[in-house]
Amino acid sequence: MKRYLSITRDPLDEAGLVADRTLSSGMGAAVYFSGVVRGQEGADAIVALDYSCFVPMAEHQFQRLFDRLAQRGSVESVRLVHRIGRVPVGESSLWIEVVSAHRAEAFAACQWVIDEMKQVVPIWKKPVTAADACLPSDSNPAS
Amino acid sequence: MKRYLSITRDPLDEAGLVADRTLSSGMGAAVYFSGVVRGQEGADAIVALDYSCFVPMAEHQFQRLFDRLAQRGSVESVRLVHRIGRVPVGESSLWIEVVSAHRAEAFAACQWVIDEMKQVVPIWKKPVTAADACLPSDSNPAS
Amino acid sequence: MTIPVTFWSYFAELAGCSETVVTVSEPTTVDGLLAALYQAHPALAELRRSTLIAVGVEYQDGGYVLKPGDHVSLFPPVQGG
Amino acid sequence: MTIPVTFWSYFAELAGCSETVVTVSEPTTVDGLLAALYQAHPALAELRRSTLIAVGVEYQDGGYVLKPGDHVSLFPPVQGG
Repeated sequence: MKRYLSITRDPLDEAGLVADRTLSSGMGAAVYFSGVVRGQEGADAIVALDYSCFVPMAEHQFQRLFDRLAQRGSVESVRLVHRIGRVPVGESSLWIEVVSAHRAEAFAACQWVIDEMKQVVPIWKKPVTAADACLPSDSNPAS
Repeated sequence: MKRYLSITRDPLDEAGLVADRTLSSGMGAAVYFSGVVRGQEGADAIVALDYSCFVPMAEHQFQRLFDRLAQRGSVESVRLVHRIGRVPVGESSLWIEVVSAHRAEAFAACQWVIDEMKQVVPIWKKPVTAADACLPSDSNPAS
Repeated sequence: MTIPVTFWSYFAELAGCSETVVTVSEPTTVDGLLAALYQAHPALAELRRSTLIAVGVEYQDGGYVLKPGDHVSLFPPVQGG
Repeated sequence: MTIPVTFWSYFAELAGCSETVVTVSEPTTVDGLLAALYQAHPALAELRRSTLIAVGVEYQDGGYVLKPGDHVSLFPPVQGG
């Protein structure tokens, strides 16, 4: 199974990622997901989320998820980008693509990666309100 | 609900479609599906699929599906492009994007559109082998 | 009343043409039209159970009563995607 | 044996620091380390039921026996995506 992982402070270039897709001739389905920061967190209006990340562990845990995905045998490639640092409302924090022979597998695998990620990958978010927005972003160690 | 529909003989510009996405600040999830022509149809190696389409009825049936999707109330926008004519192996014949507040809704709606489309939208495909490939594509009326 | 009928996908090959015109007396249902059509195109009759029928751009069943100006389409199960 | 401990997300604010070092006798489990840590940082003790614990880059539970060179991380439920 091909895999690409990036945990980055840069804005996600979704169009570029899509343009870079490669698949073999047996593959019939690419499912991709973009998770976008909403303007509301609970009851409060926010302007951004500050994502902090324990990067080495996050990379390791993502790779463990990908190992488990590879064991399912039906996915040819998974690509995942998680943006960290300050992500403004309306911009993507997460992008995942799964390529498989058939769409049911691709949809299931894409959702599985998101569900599992939300259990084990050490990334946290902190709402940023308009009042906070002039302060520097979360300064967790190594984030 | 915003909707965009295109039934076209042109190759799908997925990266351009992704770059054109718009969403309001309450939206948190964009789910995409790209259906790619596989090099095998049943037991036979193929080089392309010829898609024919009863275009006015296909457009009408897609809009009826979108009407039903709009009634669910959770989807902000759906965009769908179906390529017709000859689509080579490895290229996309179908692209769908669903934007919603939450990912579960977006995944469910995207799959629902595909499932329903495969029941009611008058589009047909015909395998093209290497031996056929020099012949003109399927010449159904108005396709 | 004359009703134009279009055959889609491999139904055109089975019918030997992609369009025809059927003359029926009024009132006639889709089933009545099909009975006349299947006489002329027996290869299509064999696939009647998996045949989809539209009048204009809407699906209709055999009980639909045809009106002047209706355009009927017959086709096999759809395969979009 | 001294074990460095890192606090992630709002655990750093509750602890008043993002890293500390805990001195423990050998052999000591993660639970033993936590007992010492919670004495110094009672605000963290209140969240013990929802605390995730890693040694290096792997999750471990309280029974894990610490070795020299281990680095412990404590953090609240993760929120990626």
